[in-house]
Amino acid sequence: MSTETIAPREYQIYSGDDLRTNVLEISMGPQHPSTHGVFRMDVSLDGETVVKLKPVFGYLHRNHEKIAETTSYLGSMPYTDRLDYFCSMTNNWAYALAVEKMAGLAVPERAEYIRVIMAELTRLQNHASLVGFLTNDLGASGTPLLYAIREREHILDLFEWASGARMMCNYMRFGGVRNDLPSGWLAQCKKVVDDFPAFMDEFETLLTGNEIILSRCQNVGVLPRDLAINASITGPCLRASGVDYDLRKVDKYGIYDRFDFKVPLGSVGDCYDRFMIRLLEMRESVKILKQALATIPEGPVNDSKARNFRPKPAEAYGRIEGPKGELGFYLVSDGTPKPHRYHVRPPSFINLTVLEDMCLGQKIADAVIVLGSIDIVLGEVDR
Amino acid sequence: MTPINPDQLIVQLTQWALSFLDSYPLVAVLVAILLSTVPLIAVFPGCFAITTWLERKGLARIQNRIGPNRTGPLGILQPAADGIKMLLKEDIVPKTSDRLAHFLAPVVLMVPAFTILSVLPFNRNMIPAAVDTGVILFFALGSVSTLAVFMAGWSSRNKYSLLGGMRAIAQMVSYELPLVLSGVTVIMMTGSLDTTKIVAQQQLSEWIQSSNAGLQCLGQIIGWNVFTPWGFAGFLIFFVASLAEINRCPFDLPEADSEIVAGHLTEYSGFKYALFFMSEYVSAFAINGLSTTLFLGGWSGPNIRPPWSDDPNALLIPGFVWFFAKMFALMLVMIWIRGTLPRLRVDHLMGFAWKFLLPLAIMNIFVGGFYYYAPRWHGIPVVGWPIGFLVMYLSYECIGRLNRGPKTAQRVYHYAS
Amino acid sequence: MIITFSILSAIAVISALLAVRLRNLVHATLTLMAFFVALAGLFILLMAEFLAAVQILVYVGAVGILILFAIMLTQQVTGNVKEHIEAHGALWGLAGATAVLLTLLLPAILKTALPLQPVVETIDPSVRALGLNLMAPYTIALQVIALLLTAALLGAVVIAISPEKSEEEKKS
Amino acid sequence: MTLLPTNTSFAADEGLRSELQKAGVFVVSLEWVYNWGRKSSIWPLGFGIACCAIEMICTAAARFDLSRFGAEVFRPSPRQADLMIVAGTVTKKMAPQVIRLYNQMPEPKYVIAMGACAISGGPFKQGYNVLKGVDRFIPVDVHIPGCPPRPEALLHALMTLQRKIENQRTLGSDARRTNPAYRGENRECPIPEFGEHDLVPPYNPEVWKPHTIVREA
Repeated sequence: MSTETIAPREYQIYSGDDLRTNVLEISMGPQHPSTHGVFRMDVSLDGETVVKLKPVFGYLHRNHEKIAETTSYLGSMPYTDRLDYFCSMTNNWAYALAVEKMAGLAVPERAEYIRVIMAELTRLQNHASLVGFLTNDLGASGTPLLYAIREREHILDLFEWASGARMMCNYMRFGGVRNDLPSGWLAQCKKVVDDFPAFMDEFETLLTGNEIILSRCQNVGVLPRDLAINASITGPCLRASGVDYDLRKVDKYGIYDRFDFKVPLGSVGDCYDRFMIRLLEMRESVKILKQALATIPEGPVNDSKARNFRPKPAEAYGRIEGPKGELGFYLVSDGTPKPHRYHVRPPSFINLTVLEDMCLGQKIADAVIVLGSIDIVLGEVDR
Repeated sequence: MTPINPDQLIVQLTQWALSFLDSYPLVAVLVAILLSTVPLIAVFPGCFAITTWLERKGLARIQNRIGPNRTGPLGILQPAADGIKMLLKEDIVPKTSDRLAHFLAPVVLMVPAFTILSVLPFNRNMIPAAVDTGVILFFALGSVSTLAVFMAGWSSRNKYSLLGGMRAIAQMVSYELPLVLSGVTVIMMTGSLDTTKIVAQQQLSEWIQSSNAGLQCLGQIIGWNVFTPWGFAGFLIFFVASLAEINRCPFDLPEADSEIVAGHLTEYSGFKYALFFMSEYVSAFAINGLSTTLFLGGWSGPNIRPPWSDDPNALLIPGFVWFFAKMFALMLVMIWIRGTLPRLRVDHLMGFAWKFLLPLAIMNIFVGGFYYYAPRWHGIPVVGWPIGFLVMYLSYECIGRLNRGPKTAQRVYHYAS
Repeated sequence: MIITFSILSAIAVISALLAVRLRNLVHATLTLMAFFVALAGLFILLMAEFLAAVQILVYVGAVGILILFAIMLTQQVTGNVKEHIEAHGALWGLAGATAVLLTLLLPAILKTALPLQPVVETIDPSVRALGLNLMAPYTIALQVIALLLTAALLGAVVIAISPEKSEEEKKS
Repeated sequence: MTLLPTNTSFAADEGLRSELQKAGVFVVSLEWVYNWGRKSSIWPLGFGIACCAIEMICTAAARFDLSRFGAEVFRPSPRQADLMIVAGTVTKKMAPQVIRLYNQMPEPKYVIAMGACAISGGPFKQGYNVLKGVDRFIPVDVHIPGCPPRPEALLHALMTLQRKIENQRTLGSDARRTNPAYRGENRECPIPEFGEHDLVPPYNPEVWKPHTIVREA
């Protein structure tokens, strides 16, 4: 480090027609209490109002895609866990889906059900913790977050029981899942799912009618419908802007066409809509889970032939509706055991692109909650 | 020898001790000063320690956790551990900071915080500085804390600190107005700025001096200002404004950790940070003590005369027990609020002060005046009470509605077909 | 008493001088506030607690903070060290100022009998008396001041509002 | 019961101490009090990098409850923190900021490297942008293996750190020799910059030395 003293910064007025103050440039992050990881926002402030916002990425660039191109297909499965580290199950599924599409593998019935159950459990815990983090950004001393995490622990226990790991499950395989559910798992899962609405009632009573949350979230960070479509926003952020687009309905991947559930839509596209859409989606997930748990058949859970294999030269794009949006894997095979090209379409990275549009003209405190309402996970943004 | 009066035990002891020094007036004055200031400096840091423990335990309880439990029974020694650690921490002064202001800021915050405690009557005849203008002295010295926060924010040469300092000035100056105005109602009704007189006004002396124990108890409670319409509204306004004045949640914008890291405290470490921390809590005690004095009857509480005493003013339970009980009750409410509410935004915060609290406080002054002059039936405010209450309620509704606007509302969500 | 008086007046004089001499505007303001506080201490010595409280409330709590706010908007907080105002004839100025001050104070000094006698309480220093005085003989003066302050407040509001309006006009 | 602060040599006399204890007098050295305070109030820096940060939050939450150890006060500013939990993959872009944060913390300060990535780069070790262990640049007190380590592991690491603090010397000339926080020298770690291939310097020679592989002739 240089030892010379740095001159104190001078605050300047550039005189125009009327009195103007200098903009204050702040680098929020990569270590900041509310940037959800190592994200950085270079913010220019006029007083407290955001006049410019530049997102800076790459602080968690872990070479995921490059590593995957030097590993066998199955070898990348654990790495997908660490993309969006809240939702390892859905990441697994998206990757498995892409490989299955490329290799033409079929998935047994029971495995499809297990996948749906795991994905919806993932959605529940992701949305619950997101709402917790959002209120944390609003300054709620962590109380809703800790309530959400208390509930999340029940779901993590289920994951651990089935796969052996709390967070990095590495549970799905090409053509199924790694192992069958342990005995007693389904009963416990049923119990967790049945208890979940009580938690949600508590959560909604505490949060949705709170005057401070209403006044701070409503009409803040509005994402217009057109912009949301043009910027290829997906997931709850898109549906909060009033666009009816849910891959579970559009693609009907897996066996989602067998379940009865609805897609909640927002009208304004502000932080409050994004927050409410997630709460409503959790209710729908519980509905799906109840149906799936009631109708899950017996049978094999994976295709034992599909372990290490060489797909024919082909390309495939598998996508699912992850909790954060459309998560897609694009694979190009050249006939070797390793993919020639491996690309991830991360929902939170693409959703981040509209951050500046949503934050301009808002207060600095709003920028924080707008970021929180987008729901980013840096592992996925930077890969 | 006067009979022992449990209520006045400490006062009597002090007088007894001072009686030995009658022949040395200068020494007596010095000893008297020490006897009234040293307890303040000893008791309130202790209260601060208990409160930090209560806060951590209370927040833990709210969040379904256990809270500190490794340091002594129930973790009661946790504040001691924190204190020892803070003392041992390195003290960092940033290279480009303004060293003098950086050093002085915690001192400037701490000195008035302790000084304003001296105008609070903790018990009958137990007030460290019995001044004629207690309330206004309190507000005057309390306003100095704004300066300290600004000094901390500016001298750190950190942008987050600067933002925190700017926020603090705007917030504290704005909330001083509703705070003082809601206090003005009480001053107006009492006709005095003297805190002891304000407490005495809230006690029905005839009832207390009667021989019926029930009446004695009731006489200590029924006269509290909080039971009048202007007192109730004033207490609520005062409490909310005091939350903002001492930067407590949900008005903790100057140190909003999710937005501007730690605001004006960002660059403070070690013992200076501990001083800041302590001063903030002592200010919280002081302002809760004042709201206890102004609205909650100060040191009066359900109390009876000791059977052996014939002094009509003697009481069984020392008054400071009630005083501290009320003060800690208000602190607990503050902790509860901290565990429950999210933070306001800057513009909402200013709007709340100027558009809601201030008109309501001014309205409260008018209601107080009306209450004072409204006809009474056998001394009972049969006209003033209901009409005053109605007026305050209506103005609360009207001003609230005018402020709310059409923007925030519960929404209805639709599902895609 | 005399010791306290000496300490307080020394603080007052030194901080006042520093407030004028310091190049750093914020430091100057802070010393100015120290001066105000010392002055409040002197008022307390004169048994005028109310005046002391008002001195702190108004000057430290309001005026000083206002000055700090204004300084935040200025260009150079630290001041330009190179551009000292050349103190030509500083001594003459000092002499002139002292002469004027002495001329003004001379009658008072001459009238005072030395050594000083303890002042007998001839006035009622209570707040009640102050309030009654303000309300009875000086009502009109109070009202005029209130009117002036209201006008100032409205003026401030107008100044604060106008730039935003012009911005909106530009947009439309 | 009386608590008597004494000098260290007296306190070190175990025999005398136990004799006194039988008599109902508990002798406590000043050093013990210091260390007890420091170990009972470890405030971590609220700083998460990647996956492990989520487990760190879980540790602070209701089920595992870090606050039992008095360590739930996650400070947003490094100036008030005692412990930096490096929870996640440190990339080469992030490493300078991590080291800067470490430098900003006041002494005595501690570091827990949480998870395989912070220890060695973990599963991402072969990546071109991943730092192969944060202990190359800053002194790490406790390593927690796991990907990510369970909350129990973090609690165990905290207790290990408490044990370490307990045995540290804070008084006398011994402290200067053995306790890095009291050495009196500038413990600031040099902040690396991006070089042509790697960070420059690639490691901090004061805290880490590359392993030398001895090959048989």
